[in-house]
Amino acid sequence: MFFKEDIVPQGADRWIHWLAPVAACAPAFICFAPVPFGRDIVPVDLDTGVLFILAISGLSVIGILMGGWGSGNKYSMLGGVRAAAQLVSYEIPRVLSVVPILMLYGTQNLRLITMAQQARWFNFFPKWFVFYPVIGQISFLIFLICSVAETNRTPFDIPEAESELVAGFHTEFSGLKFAFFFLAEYAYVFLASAMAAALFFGGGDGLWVRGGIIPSWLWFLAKTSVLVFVFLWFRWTYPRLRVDRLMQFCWKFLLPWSFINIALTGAWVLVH
Amino acid sequence: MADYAYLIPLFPLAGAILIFFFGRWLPWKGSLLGVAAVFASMVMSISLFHQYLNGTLKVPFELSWSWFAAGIYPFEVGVLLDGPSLILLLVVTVVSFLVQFYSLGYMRDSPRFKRFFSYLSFFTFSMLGLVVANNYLQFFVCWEVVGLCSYLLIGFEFERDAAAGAGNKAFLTTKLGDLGFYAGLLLIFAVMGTFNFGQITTHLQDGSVSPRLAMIIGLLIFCGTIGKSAQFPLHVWLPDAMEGPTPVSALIHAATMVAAGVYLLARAYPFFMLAPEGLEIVAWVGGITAVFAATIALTSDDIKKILAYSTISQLGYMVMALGVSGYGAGLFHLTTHAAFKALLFLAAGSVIHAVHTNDIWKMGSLSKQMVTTTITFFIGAAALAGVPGLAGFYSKEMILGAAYGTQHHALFALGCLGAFMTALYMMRACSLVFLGEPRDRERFTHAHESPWTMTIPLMILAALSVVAGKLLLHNGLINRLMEMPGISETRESGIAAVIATSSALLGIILGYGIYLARWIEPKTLAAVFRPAYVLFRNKWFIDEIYWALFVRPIMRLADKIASFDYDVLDQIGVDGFGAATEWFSKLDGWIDDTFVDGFVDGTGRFVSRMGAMARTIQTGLVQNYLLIITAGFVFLAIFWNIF
Amino acid sequence: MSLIFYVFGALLVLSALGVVLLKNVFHSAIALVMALALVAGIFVMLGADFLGASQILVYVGGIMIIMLFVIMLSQQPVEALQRQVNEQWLLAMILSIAIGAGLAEGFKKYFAYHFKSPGLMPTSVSIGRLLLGEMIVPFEAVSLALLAALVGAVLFSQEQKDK
Amino acid sequence: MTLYHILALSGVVFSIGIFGVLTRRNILGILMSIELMFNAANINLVAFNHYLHPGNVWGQGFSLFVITLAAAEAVVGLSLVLAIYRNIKSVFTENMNLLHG
Repeated sequence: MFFKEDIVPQGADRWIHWLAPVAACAPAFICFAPVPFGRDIVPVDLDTGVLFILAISGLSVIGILMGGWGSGNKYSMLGGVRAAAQLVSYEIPRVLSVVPILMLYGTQNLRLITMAQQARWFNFFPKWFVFYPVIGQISFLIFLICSVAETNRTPFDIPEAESELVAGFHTEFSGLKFAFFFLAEYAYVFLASAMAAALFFGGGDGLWVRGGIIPSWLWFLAKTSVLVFVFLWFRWTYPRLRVDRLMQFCWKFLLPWSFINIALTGAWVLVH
Repeated sequence: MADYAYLIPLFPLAGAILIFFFGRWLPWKGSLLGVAAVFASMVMSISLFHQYLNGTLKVPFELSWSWFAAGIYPFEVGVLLDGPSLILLLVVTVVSFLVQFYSLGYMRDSPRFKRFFSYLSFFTFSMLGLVVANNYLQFFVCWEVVGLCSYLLIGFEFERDAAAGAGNKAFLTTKLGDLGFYAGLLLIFAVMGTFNFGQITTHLQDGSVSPRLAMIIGLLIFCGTIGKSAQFPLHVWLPDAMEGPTPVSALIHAATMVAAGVYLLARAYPFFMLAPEGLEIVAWVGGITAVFAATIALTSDDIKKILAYSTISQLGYMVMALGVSGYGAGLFHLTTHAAFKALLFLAAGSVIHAVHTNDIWKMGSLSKQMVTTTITFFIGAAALAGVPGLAGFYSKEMILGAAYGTQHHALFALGCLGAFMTALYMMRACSLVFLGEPRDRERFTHAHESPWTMTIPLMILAALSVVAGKLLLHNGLINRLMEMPGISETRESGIAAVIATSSALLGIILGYGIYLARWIEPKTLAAVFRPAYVLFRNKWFIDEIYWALFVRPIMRLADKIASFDYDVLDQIGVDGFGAATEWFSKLDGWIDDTFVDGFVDGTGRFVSRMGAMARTIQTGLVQNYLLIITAGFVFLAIFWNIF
Repeated sequence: MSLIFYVFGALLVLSALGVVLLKNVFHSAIALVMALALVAGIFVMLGADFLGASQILVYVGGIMIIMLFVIMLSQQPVEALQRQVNEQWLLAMILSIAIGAGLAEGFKKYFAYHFKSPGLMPTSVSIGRLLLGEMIVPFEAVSLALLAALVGAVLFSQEQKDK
Repeated sequence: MTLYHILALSGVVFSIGIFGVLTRRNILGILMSIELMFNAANINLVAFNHYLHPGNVWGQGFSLFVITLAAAEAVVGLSLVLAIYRNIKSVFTENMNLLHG
């Protein structure tokens, strides 16, 4: 891929065409800064960690729109618009699905959130957020679904469906630029899994294996890998959704339920 | 028990939400849920009242939570249980429960059955929230929500233009009154910095508020009452509100919401205690409304409109009672009125359900077909008319006694006149609807008694209409409930009672004479008193007056502004100028053709050149305008700094 | 820290100039994205970390995306080649320079002496308390305004069916 | 990095924004310039907050409101632009002159 020819279409907006893959890819890596890879292994211990990740990962949409515009091609542009519409829409329930966690633990710092999940219920059962009755599961499901949609993967990959749209916004990209787009996509898959592991599965918290035989970073990576596997699993299992169904699903199902979930969490916090 | 009093409004709220969102999947579209919720509230209210009676509940009892804080001012939500709120809780929950039960049968065929029950529960919630409020802010919020529910329910059958229009009219008219209320609230907060009833009373008693200010605030709050309780001159919405389904009329526009205005007045009483002059105004508004509405009811043909005007009239009585320091009497009448007026409306609904018309001239002799409805309606009518022994008798007599006892003889006379007319129009309605000959054969034969879900509430309400007055007077209960420091108990006055009762009886006898025994034909009577008849018949032309006074001038003003161009600019400026020029040229044409031509041309060219210059300013481009604004700003800034 | 600020400031001025001067609207939108991100950076430097993240989340992740959308949907190819600045540019330039100079002068008058920069503190918690405490009324008002904007946007962007 | 430098920066950005508003022919350009002006104001709010009132976060709270209302403004403005574009097929302000006298 490195040595393939870099083709720039004739009608393209050169600057934008050149910048697009960078703009799509760079935020994906910045986002890893506040992720707690292990008990004390946090690259940057940001106080606004969760918000930071959610904000920065939103920047990639700009890259996609730039890709759609820069190709100077009507179909690429439509693909870009579609992809961006989908990403922006799914961003909202995704953010809202994280809100219960912030409400419960009262912090946006990812390290503190993972720390708070290290307790045990009845001295036995891990007190991860995903195991909180009802709210944890709803939150996690919404987060998972939205993350799949955010990374433009099946069953939500209609904006870049290879067999139907000739790959949408990145049709006109080749060689290293194309590689960058894909790098961004997989980086986001990994990021989403890492976030889910940190937010819902206690980060580097081990399961009943005492004494630190298995280091926390290994736990974290194991959880992340399992979640990455789930992402791939989705891809193998489900067919594509039609584009209007996809938007309806987001606005009419995920969004109301995430609001209900926030209300439930509020009640839970009030009671405790 | 009292610690959980906040649950009373919350039950219907939960019911409303559940019905609205999940009613589709519940049996009976969730309506039973609403009935159950309000039943729970009713049980709680009754047991609270019981606790009050056997002395375990000490009033006033107050619970309060912090709602939010704006700056240094904390705002609270709370529950205040005292005499008025306890009795109002009883009224609202009982009537609401019975009406919801009744609606199970009445609304069965409605396509929006679920929504109806959801709104009804929501209304009950907000009304109860208003009743238990311990501060003006909560009161106001609930007050507005109640208004919203009223709007939604009046326009419930929004396919009909009349219903939709009536909803708008009700909403806008009451909002006019609410403006005053709102201004009053702002004043209260500006002066005292709190909304809490108790704290406000303390502030008023320690003399930190001047009587004049107290009167202004009191009268502003009274504006809210005028709007919500349909007092003259803002009464026009209530008759139109009868476009809503009949249970709604019974619950909202007879028993509870319109009574909220009276309740508000009772809550604002501490203000009037400081300024008795304000009470005079209140009393006269009430007295005038009482008689005025009764005259219209005398000539109305629509059974629901008769009841609506009767409601306005009775609300006038309550307001008058409060105005003549009959604090207990007003709230007493509110209670009894809720029972028998809800009964009358529900019975009327039962009749309408049977004959599918509102016109009393198309009914007649229905007692043969609908026994239960007839009996209950008669009981309600007798109670309203003030037949001795029934609920309305005691309360009305108490009001008139209060008016008499405080030397308001003119108001007492108005009240007796009203009582006379009340008896007359109720007798008229009873005779024309239930007795005499059937005037519309077809409707008569199709009429049938309503299902049991509708008749049972009627019977319960009838029983209440009979006993409510006696029960509340038992051991002076009503006076104990309505204790208010500074107001002496109303003394019984033999003469007043006799006059009041005899005027009511006179009305009944006269009604019997005209409409049943036919001593004189109603038509002849109308011909004899023609001017009065026309006046009453057309509702004193109030709607027309408002139309002519407010609506049309505004529309005309709009027209004027719109046609300013045509009428003034074009005709005077252009046409007039042209005409003048033409006349001038004709006059002078024969003297010097060339000179005049040149002059006219020159004038025309001058005008058009001026126009063209003026036009260039109006480029229609936003950025031009913006540039000039900015330039002006910079100029001003420089100017400011130099000088 | 200081150096970063001056670099950011220079970049911010450059990209702001890009916003108003670039010929292609899409390019100026990208310049605006950059400017907004730089402003977020300046926020963070001024100890407003929560605000910086919100700036990126709302402005860049929300407003600018919609802006780019509309640009993509409303571009006439011909218009991109036309002049982007109208005839009143000279006057406008004079005015804006006057305003800029006036602002700088005014600031210099009152704030030129050195203020000590306090340390940076995390602000999320205090902002949360502020918004739901003392600022509750404006907060609710803003939510109402957002709702109105939502309804208005839906109304305006609807295809008119009756035509 | 002193308070004055930050304020000067925001002043420059603000006047650039004004220039854009006054001169861009494209209505989207005008909207973008307005966003620039908002941001200049926000920088001021935050800077004053940071230097003059380090104990509280009122300035930041205000900035949050500005951001929120800017979002509302942008959404309504852009939907208006789309509606206009549908009617006159142009986004240039000279073509939107229905108020021309």
